Amino acid sequence: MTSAGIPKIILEAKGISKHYGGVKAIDDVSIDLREGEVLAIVGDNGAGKSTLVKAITGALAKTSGTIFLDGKEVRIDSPTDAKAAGMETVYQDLALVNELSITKNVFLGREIVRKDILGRIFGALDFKTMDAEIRTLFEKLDIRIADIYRDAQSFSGGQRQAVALSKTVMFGKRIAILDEPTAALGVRESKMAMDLVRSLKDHGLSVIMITHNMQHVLNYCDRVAVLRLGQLSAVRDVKDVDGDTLVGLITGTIDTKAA
Amino acid sequence: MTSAGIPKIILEAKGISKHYGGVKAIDDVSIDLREGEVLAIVGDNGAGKSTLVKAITGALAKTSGTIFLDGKEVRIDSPTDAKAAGMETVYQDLALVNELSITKNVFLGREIVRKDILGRIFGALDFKTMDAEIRTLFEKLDIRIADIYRDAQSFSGGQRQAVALSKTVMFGKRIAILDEPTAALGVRESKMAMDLVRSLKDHGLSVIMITHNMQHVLNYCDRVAVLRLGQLSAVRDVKDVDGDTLVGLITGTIDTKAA
Amino acid sequence: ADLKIAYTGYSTDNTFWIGVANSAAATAKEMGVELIDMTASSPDAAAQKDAVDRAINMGVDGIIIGAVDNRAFDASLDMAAKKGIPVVAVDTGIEHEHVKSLVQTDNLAAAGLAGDYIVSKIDGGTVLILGGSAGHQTGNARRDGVLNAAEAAGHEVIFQICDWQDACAYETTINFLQSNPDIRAIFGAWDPGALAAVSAANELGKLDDLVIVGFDGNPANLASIEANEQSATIKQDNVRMGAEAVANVIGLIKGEEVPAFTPIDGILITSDNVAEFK
Amino acid sequence: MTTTNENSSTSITTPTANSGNWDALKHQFMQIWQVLAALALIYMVFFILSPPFRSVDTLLSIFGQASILAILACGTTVVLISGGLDLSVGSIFAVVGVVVGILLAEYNLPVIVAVGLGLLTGVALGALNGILQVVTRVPAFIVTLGGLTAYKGVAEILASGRDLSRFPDQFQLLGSGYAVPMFIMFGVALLTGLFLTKTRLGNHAFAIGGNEEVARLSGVNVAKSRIYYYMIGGLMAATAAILEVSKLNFAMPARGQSYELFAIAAVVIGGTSLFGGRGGVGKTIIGMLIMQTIIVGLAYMGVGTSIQRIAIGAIIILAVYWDVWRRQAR
Amino acid sequence: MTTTNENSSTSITTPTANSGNWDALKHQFMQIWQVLAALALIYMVFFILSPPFRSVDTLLSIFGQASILAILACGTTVVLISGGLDLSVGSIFAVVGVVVGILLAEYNLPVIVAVGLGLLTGVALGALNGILQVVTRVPAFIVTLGGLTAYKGVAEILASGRDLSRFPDQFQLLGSGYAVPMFIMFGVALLTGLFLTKTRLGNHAFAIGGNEEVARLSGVNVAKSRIYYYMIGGLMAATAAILEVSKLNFAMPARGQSYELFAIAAVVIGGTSLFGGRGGVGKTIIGMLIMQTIIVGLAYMGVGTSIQRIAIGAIIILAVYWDVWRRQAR
Ligand SMILES: Nc1ncnc2c1ncn2[C@@H]1O[C@H](COP(=O)(O)OP(=O)(O)OP(=O)(O)O)[C@@H](O)[C@H]1O
Ligand SMILES: Nc1ncnc2c1ncn2[C@@H]1O[C@H](COP(=O)(O)OP(=O)(O)OP(=O)(O)O)[C@@H](O)[C@H]1O
Ligand SMILES: [Mg+2]
Ligand SMILES: [Mg+2]
Repeated sequence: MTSAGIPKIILEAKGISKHYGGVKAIDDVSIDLREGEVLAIVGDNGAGKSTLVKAITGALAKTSGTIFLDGKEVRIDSPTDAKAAGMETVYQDLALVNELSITKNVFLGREIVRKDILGRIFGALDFKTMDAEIRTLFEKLDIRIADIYRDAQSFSGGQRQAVALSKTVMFGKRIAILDEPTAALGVRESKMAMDLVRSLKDHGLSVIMITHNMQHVLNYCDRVAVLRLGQLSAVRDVKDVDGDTLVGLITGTIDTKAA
Repeated sequence: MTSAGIPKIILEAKGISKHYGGVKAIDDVSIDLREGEVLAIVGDNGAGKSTLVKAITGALAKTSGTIFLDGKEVRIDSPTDAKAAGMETVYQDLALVNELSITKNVFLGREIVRKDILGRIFGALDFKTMDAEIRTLFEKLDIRIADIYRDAQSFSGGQRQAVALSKTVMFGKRIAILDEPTAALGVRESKMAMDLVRSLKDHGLSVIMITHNMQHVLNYCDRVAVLRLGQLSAVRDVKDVDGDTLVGLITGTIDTKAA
Repeated sequence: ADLKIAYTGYSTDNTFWIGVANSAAATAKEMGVELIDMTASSPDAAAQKDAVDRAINMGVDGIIIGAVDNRAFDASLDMAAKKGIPVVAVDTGIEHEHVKSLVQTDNLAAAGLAGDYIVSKIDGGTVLILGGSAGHQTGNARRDGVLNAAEAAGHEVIFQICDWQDACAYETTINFLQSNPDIRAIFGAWDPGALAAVSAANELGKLDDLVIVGFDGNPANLASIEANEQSATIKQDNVRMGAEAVANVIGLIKGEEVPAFTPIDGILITSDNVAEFK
Repeated sequence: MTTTNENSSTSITTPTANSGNWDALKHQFMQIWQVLAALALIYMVFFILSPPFRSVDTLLSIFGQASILAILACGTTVVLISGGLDLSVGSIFAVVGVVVGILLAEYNLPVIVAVGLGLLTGVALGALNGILQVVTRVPAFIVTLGGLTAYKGVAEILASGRDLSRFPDQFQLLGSGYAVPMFIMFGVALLTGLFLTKTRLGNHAFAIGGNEEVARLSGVNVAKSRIYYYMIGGLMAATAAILEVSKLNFAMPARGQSYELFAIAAVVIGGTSLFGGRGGVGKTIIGMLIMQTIIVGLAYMGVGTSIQRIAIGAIIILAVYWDVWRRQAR
Repeated sequence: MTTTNENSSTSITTPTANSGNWDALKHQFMQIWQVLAALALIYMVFFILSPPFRSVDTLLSIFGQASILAILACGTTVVLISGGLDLSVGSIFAVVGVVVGILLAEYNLPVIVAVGLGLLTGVALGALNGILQVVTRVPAFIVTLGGLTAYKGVAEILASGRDLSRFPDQFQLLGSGYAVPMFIMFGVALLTGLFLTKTRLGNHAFAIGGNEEVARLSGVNVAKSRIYYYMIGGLMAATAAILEVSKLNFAMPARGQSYELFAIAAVVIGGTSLFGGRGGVGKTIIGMLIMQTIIVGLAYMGVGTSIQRIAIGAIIILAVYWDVWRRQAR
């Protein structure tokens, strides 16, 4: 299922670096994402995974590096640029605003305004349409949250993560980027979240996912990129590795240059 | 190794409940901890694991319930009471103050004051002794942090968790309670942390550990208690269960009353 | 008491106005009318206008206003006129046809006394004026009284806004005495400000070379004049002011003829006559 | 564990039901009734204790007197919800008052032009507060503390040596009596309420105040929005200043002092969070009415201003305590 | 990824090396030199521009004038580090001034007794602030805003109708000249610095300000400690008030107004975080000296108070901007 024939590369990040003064959080990392695949990024705490993702999606100003979409160079300097390019990201610990309802959270930054003058001039919101779209989406994704008017903080960790992931289906036209979507989730909630990740593929998305869970890499991903000390140390097809190899690559006991 | 002969019960929590208005976060849960064992507590997100631990250690005022230590009833109404009783706890997400150095963090709330009048009257601190004790401790536990004067926030997640766990060895005279000590840790850091947990036993501590990682339960724990919807649904010897059984107990597909 | 009159003075944190209020209260008691003191604790024109409106709503029989700012009351006075509640202005004139009586020391004229006194005591040099808050009429009138006299006599004048803050008066005095050796006299537009200037000059050991004049005639300043520290102050006769205001408003209520202007003299107090006012 | 309906405590002032306008209004009212009840209670106490308090004029005058600060507080509500803070509104108030005074008394501009330029001045100073924060990343407390000091100096310089009083009759109509200020207050509150609950920019205030980083990552232009909220704060301060100048019929740079604190007090008495993300404008108005009722009531009973101060201080703490206690109790 | 030594940016004012006192002092100095350099630069500018500025007297008078507010700001530093906020110190200042004035001028108590009772009054009002917060869980901003209003009322009531002036010579010595206030200022700063860095309670201020919940779970008695920090704030406000009353030789309830804002400004100019957990007292003193040098320098150059205000406003923002910028740049 991974690459039928010649895999088309949808996203390419070349020579991405992010330095904080003397600290090289990531240093000259290049990765590519193939159409329809789930690419895992793994690595120790502090290896630079979140930083890499943030640099790619414009959430952080990168020190250097270039992004190509479908082979064409694109400028991505802000989250808005990334969204415009069809990338939707769920950031680690930064998915929802506690104080907003589910509807307002999902549509945050991309609210639907009314079609009348109130909407055009004052930006009056069309809650009816937004609520309806969310109900449709949740049904499609089998997310069972009835009370979409309630504040996000009153929902469980699993429900919150499901809501965050649903945003990628709603808006991610092509690419979904997920930073530890199952951290701090329980067994059941993790499974729910990973099933959602899998269904992203069915909705036509290519996925980059950061995780610390090797089981998830082996069960749900197509390829895996390993970061070590801010540098890319290996990229492998998941079918070519097992858990021990992965751990070895992450901790550096297996020493290889990027494939 | 678990229970040589008749296992002595060191801590017993009876009928613990914590209600938030109409919400029963935990409801009439009784568990016991045997001398020298590692007891895992597992359960879905929101099952009440953190609440249970906080109620036991006095971090939350419990709605009802009684605590027995060595068979004798004790009042534990604040974290200070728990510490006085020999329990040391590492709370989920609430382990260290970012703004304080490692030394100050480890000794927070139990600083060593100077033996002279400055110490007795003004509470002047004896940094020399504290630093020395920490170096000794870190050596003993094989924690490699040299710069104990640096603020906690400049350390990695793994290092931070190691520091937090070291507090239980330093102060936990008898019982260590750990809420998700490996959440958000990488593969290597997780292993480091779990090795530390194992060594707690060698230092004479009995351990209660909350975790979402079934592998850790199977590899490092002696018994496991399962919480579901705020109630205790099962307690098992780890040698009697496998991963699938555990998942079944957690999600409720296997329905049993507490052993 | 069958008659009820409302009184709103400048503020209650000011000794001069406390004197006016006490005198008004005493006079009212003497004459058997109830006096309600609605003065705000610090000078606030809006609060005072609200107080006047409130008095009108309460249906008092007469109102005495010691205006924080005299321009605030047109609408209120129209209402008072409609309800037939007479109004007397004290200390500060209010230009409105309904105000049939004004009991006043003219700040400009009284400050002129201070200016003349300063001019008579120094020859040459600069006069430092410590002012109230910016754009405040009473402060401006007092400033101008001294300023006109001093400039007419060819003195240089420095004016500093101090917002009626004592600490500012102290520090401004220190700073200017140190940076400008020409200063010969200091006029504080409020007595505590003058007292602060005395402390500052004393600090620098320059008290003996300076003429320091205040305004109000507060007890602390009288004591200071007696001790030959502060040179002079201008006392407005606040006791008479309060008494005349009450008398006039009662006269108006009873439909009697009262003078449109009751002048109260400003009195220059120096070490020569301070004993009379203690 | 029973399923929870704990949401009510957290969404007190954020209308959650967006389905119908009536529902929303009912919802709003349900959230407000307790504060309204407190207001009614306080009113009744004075009604019983003080005979002269019992007139319609008194009631109207409470509204009239509260209205100017309430308008200012509407702006403060928006700024606080968005996680900002504006200590400089009192000084903006002073500058606008002086500017309008100069335009009217010195340049004899038509009232509408003077008022328009006055409002613009407020908006501009608000924008300056916002831009400085966004560009320099200096915290709001500091930027607006600087503004508090600096703008006051500006007002003084502008006013110095000028007599700014006795404005055209037409202008005096704005702030005189109770009707017009009250009307403007309700208008401003209604518009602000609609803005906060119904528009995109208004909703973003809650998002930014709740979690600025999440809002930014979600594609909200946080910097630009913030500047708008401060502009609204400046606009409301300017509106209040114009009404006060009209009411007093003179302008002075010392006006507006400490108004920012009164406004913040009213906002938090009304239940808006100091830390952003939660709140609403309805209760801000009631909060201001509560303060004003107490001031007026005590004054009617002949209680001096010093004691009024103590009462107001106590009420500020009590009101928030009541809110804190209510939330804990559920 | 190279190993980081980014700690320097975060520990600017928390001395991290506890090994030797000399090391600690050197460390402190390294952290302070930039702020000191700014102070020196500003001083030099006025030195060049204004001939009368070039005297030792002037230098001393800057210290003398800064000292009272600097003492107040030392207390504010402690409160802010612990994550608190005290808007009421200006009003505590007023109450203490009036109380000491009454005790001296009316009851003719011995100076030491009057001063002692004055300090006690400050401590008691600070304790009240702390206790109210801890008991009611109302945020510091609100409790101390209530205190700001209420204590001012108390000061007015106490002072009303009284002549509080002409104190014993012995008392006047306290605040007169530059030497004594300066000496007290350095003493207070030194003690506060030692308290913060060397004692248990002082260290807990950083912990509570950094993460109150972690501190509580670690067994720190957060409530009790907080009350102590507010008591220290009250004590410093009282000390400052006594010095000012002595200096001016009369007491008035209108004193202290807005001093809380000046103190906060000095503290943040010095680099202490408004949000708790970080900071130190050394730079607070320099922060206050910077503000005072500018005020005095401008006054020497004959610049009016209104422009001084604008300059101070700008300096507050600039100073914090510089700090923000420096941290980002690393
Ligand atoms: N603002 C910053 N200033 C300096 N260094 C930073 C900053 N932000 C991150 N770093 C450093 O960059 C490195 C990479 O951090 P990053 O969060 O990307 O790691 P990660 O791989 O996502 O770790 P985790 O698995 O814990 O989420 C870390 O060493 C971190 O200390
Ligand atoms: N302050 C509170 N008010 C109301 N309900 C609360 C409060 N704190 C916790 N709860 C509820 O109590 C339940 C148990 O929460 P708890 O944090 O103990 O779960 P947990 O098992 O530790 O979950 P996780 O695995 O995500 O850490 C949850 O349903 C939560 O919503
Ligand atoms: Mg990460
Ligand atoms: Mg938990």
